[in-house]
Amino acid sequence: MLNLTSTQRWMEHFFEEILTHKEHLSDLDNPIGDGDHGINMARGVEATKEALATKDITSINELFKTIAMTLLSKVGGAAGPLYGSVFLAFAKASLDLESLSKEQVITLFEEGQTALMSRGKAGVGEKTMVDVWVPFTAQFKKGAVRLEDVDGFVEATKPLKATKGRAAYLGERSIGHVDPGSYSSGLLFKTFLTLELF
Amino acid sequence: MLNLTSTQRWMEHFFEEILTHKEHLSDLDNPIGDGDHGINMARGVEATKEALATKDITSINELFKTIAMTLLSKVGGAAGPLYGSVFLAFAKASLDLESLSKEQVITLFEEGQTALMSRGKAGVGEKTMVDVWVPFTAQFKKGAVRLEDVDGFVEATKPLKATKGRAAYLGERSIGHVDPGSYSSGLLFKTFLTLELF
Amino acid sequence: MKKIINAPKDVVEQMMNGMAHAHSNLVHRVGNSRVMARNYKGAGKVGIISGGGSGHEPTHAGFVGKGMLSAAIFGDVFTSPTPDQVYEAIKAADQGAGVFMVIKNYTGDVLNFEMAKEMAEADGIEVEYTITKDDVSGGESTYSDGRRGVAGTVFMHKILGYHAELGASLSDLKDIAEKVNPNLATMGLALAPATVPEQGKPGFQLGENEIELGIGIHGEPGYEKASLMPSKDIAKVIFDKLNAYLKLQKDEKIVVMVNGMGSTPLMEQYVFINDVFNLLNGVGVHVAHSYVGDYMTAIEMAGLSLTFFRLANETWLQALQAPVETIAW
Amino acid sequence: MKKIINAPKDVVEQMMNGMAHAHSNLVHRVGNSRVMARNYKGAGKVGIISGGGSGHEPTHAGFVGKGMLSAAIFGDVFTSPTPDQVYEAIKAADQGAGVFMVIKNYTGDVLNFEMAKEMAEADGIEVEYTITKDDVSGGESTYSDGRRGVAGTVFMHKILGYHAELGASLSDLKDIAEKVNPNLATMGLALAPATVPEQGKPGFQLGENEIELGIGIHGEPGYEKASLMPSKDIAKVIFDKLNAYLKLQKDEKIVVMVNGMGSTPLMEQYVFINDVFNLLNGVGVHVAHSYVGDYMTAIEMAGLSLTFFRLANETWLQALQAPVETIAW
Ligand SMILES: Nc1ncnc2c1ncn2[C@@H]1O[C@H](COP(=O)(O)OP(=O)(O)O)[C@@H](O)[C@H]1O
Ligand SMILES: Nc1ncnc2c1ncn2[C@@H]1O[C@H](COP(=O)(O)OP(=O)(O)O)[C@@H](O)[C@H]1O
Ligand SMILES: [Mg+2]
Ligand SMILES: [Mg+2]
Ligand SMILES: [Mg+2]
Ligand SMILES: [Mg+2]
Repeated sequence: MLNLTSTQRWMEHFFEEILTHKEHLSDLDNPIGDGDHGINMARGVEATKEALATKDITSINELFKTIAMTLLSKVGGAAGPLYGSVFLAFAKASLDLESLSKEQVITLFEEGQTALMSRGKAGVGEKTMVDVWVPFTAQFKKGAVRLEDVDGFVEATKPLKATKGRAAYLGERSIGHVDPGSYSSGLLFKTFLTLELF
Repeated sequence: MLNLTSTQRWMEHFFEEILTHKEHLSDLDNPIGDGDHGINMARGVEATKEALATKDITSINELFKTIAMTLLSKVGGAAGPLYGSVFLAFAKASLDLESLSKEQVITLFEEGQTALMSRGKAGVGEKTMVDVWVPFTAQFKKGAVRLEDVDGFVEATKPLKATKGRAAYLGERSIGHVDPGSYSSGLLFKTFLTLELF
Repeated sequence: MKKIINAPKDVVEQMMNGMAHAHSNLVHRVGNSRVMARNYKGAGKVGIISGGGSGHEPTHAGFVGKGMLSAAIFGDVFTSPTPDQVYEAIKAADQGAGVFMVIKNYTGDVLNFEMAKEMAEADGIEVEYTITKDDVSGGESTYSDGRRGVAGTVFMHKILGYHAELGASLSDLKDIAEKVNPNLATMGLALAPATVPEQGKPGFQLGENEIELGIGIHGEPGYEKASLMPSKDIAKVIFDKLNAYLKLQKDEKIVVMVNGMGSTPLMEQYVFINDVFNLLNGVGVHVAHSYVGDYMTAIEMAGLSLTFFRLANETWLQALQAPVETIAW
Repeated sequence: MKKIINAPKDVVEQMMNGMAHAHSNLVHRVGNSRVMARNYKGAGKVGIISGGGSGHEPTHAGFVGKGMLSAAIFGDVFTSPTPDQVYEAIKAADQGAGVFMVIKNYTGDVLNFEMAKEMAEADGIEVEYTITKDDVSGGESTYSDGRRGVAGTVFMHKILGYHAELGASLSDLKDIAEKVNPNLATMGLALAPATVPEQGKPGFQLGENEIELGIGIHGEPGYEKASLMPSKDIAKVIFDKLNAYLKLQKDEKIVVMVNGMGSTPLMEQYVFINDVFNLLNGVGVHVAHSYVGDYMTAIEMAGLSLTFFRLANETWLQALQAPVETIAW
């Protein structure tokens, strides 16, 4: 069961992981993008932490909505509207819920994935964060996902040739590099898994 | 006695020395100027060689005038009008003369020096080629000058603080470097001395 | 990293303030938003806005003013601006006739501008847009997002600004933009990378003798590394790419732009355009007008881009040549 | 050396041809001389000419056109032009009322322009000149040649061009120039040196964290090396030098120019001018107009210069703001 406290723990842990991996995320973005994914995400996370600190959050919905709006107005780039849309969808999926059952968390991830894909219009195999979202959500629905599985999804973006996002402009040269957005989404899922709720 | 043939030999040798030391002259100009003295002089010398090759020179005057006009139109920078004026003065000093005695060569150098100083308005000790011209001409008038003496005049510009030309803008920092124009004038005098005429 | 700045995180703020101070006769910053708007209002006319990451100066704010853009949005360096800031620009630009957005084709830009459009429409402001995709360096595009929007976008700003000033409607502008788009072709190359201040190190590495062909305007690598070659050979490589796309005809008229990427001296840009003229003369194409200089840069990247703009419509030349009141056109 | 050129020795020729091709509506090359002249004749008016070494683009040819310079001379890179070429420019500029030369204070420039004047006078063309010396970085000058002429010279071009266009005589112009000169103060600094193509290596060396204060526009070193500092501290160092010379008074009006040396992104120039505005506000000095961008460069040197121009005469602002038809003003 995911309640407000555990969701808060999840998000705090996710934020810390983003900040810890800030440089790595940018480094991943360097060879196939413009080297700013870590900077973008960290800027959003810092602002979100501030926004949350000044606010008395009383529901999961409110938590996700605050995160969504802050990321939307602070991250910019491709990641801003994508993560913004994801968290808006999370907020919608948790509206009026005090806690979420496994079924409801599955819905949460599915709604997030749908929002991501309809905002970004990327399908599977285009070397974007979609390539972590889709296998994660599917496997979570089927049963358990281990941390190593998530690492595997992230690593699996390496051989892909990008056809969406900035990396697409590199064509063949995008092959052989892990997708930075996939890495940050991986952090979202791994911090969720470490809650060990389901 | 300096006749047309020996003057030609002198000039050819001077030109070769400039081309040989092209890089060194620019290197000297680097720390205290704009690093182009070798390039400027070499450009002038190449053009002069070409001009002389296509012309049937029949007098010392004509030789110096051709050199003067070519340097004037090809060298640019400070060195162009200065050497141009010097060779114009040489031309004037050798007008109607088939050969020059030691007395006449002294006049030649004195006229060159006067032209140089009235064009550039520099006196002794300002760290310009004047600091080689003045001691050379004076000592040549008094008797013999050795190659090492010329080297000494050139070296003696090193401790001077420049107050004329581009190096003046460096103030104290111009101290400790040989003046490039002094070095090229040194080549003019040394190639003259190697003729061993007087 | 050697830059004349105070702190990396303050660069965009302080640059905006410097620009607003320096050109207070033409533009002003909207509150403390990331929007620079023109002083001239253009009441009743469609507002044109453009924006993207910072670091492309004089793009975008340099083209804000009467006859060109109504407002420009400054994202963080090389990062698309956020929807709320784009929305601020929409509000600043709206004079009752709606707002037209010029978006360069980058996922982030498209997503953020689209979200801003949704926000504005919810407030009853009509918004239309065009997406420029003039970078033909990739040849036939194999990726579904299509080509990048680069320096040719500046011509789009100018032509739309001209028509908006004459009173064109949102749908007129959409029409014009769609006609202009396929006639723009650009390709760039880099001799040295750019450094995003907050990143502190260059976006890619190049050897002493290497150049990067087909670069965009964000310090992202191009499609291929090559050895440094003479200007005329570079001109030929780019000319061929542009021509493969435009299929230039003998005796037709084009407009040419050589755009410095930030640290390319005009000396090189003029040597290069000389080679471009030689190639164009060779195929009998006439240059109706040319532009040389830094129009859309990638901070201090060394290199340049070449844009050919086919004058498929007679009014376009007039639209380009009409006077404007901006910082940088 | 990584440059978009064909051969170092052809750079000036090809740059001139590129410029003449690209801006054939405004300027033309005079035969195959090193002179770029404006298409507009200005019959009966005094011609204004300027020139110097190449490598300062857009100076000088970028300022050739109606309302500014009549012709510009291109020396070799960073090398004063030769008297015969200056004389060509004098002939091209003369429209019967004589020719006024703007010379930046460098020994080579002064000597070559003076010889050209002698040549022109022998042919019956009246010639006057002014020598700009706006570089106050050296403080009280200890060298007999006086201060260098640098970016402030661009204002001299504009003001003289304005008055020449209105019909000022040679001696009027000489008067104006002598009044303008003491009101110009400039100082520059470099973060990275420039490379003259024919030389192939940089004019000086700077450590990872070093800057050069008081540089000129020829890649010559400045008066002092210093450690890299924040923009606001650099602004203060330069501000103090300019102020020591100009002794600015509360409530007086000046014009400001931040001039990029060639590879300095506008981003840095605007951050810097923001700091300059803060300092000027602090002492209550008003900025009547400001200019930001690459006006007088040193090829691809990184760095900038700051010029304050005291508006001691009311017409000067108007002279600066009057429209011209040039490539780069
Ligand atoms: N259309 C898309 N759909 C889903 N994810 C995308 C899309 N485009 C880009 N991304 C993700 O965004 C990441 C890049 O984010 P970031 O670097 O912050 O933005 P930008 O590319 O604007 O610099 C990519 O690694 C990729 O995972
Ligand atoms: N006023 C002057 N009188 C005499 N010689 C001078 C004067 N100014 C400069 N010089 C000489 O010219 C030399 C520099 O020549 P060069 O580098 O070719 O020209 P520039 O200084 O214009 O680049 C100096 O080394 C100095 O000897
Ligand atoms: Mg990125
Ligand atoms: Mg020199
Ligand atoms: Mg980005
Ligand atoms: Mg020189």
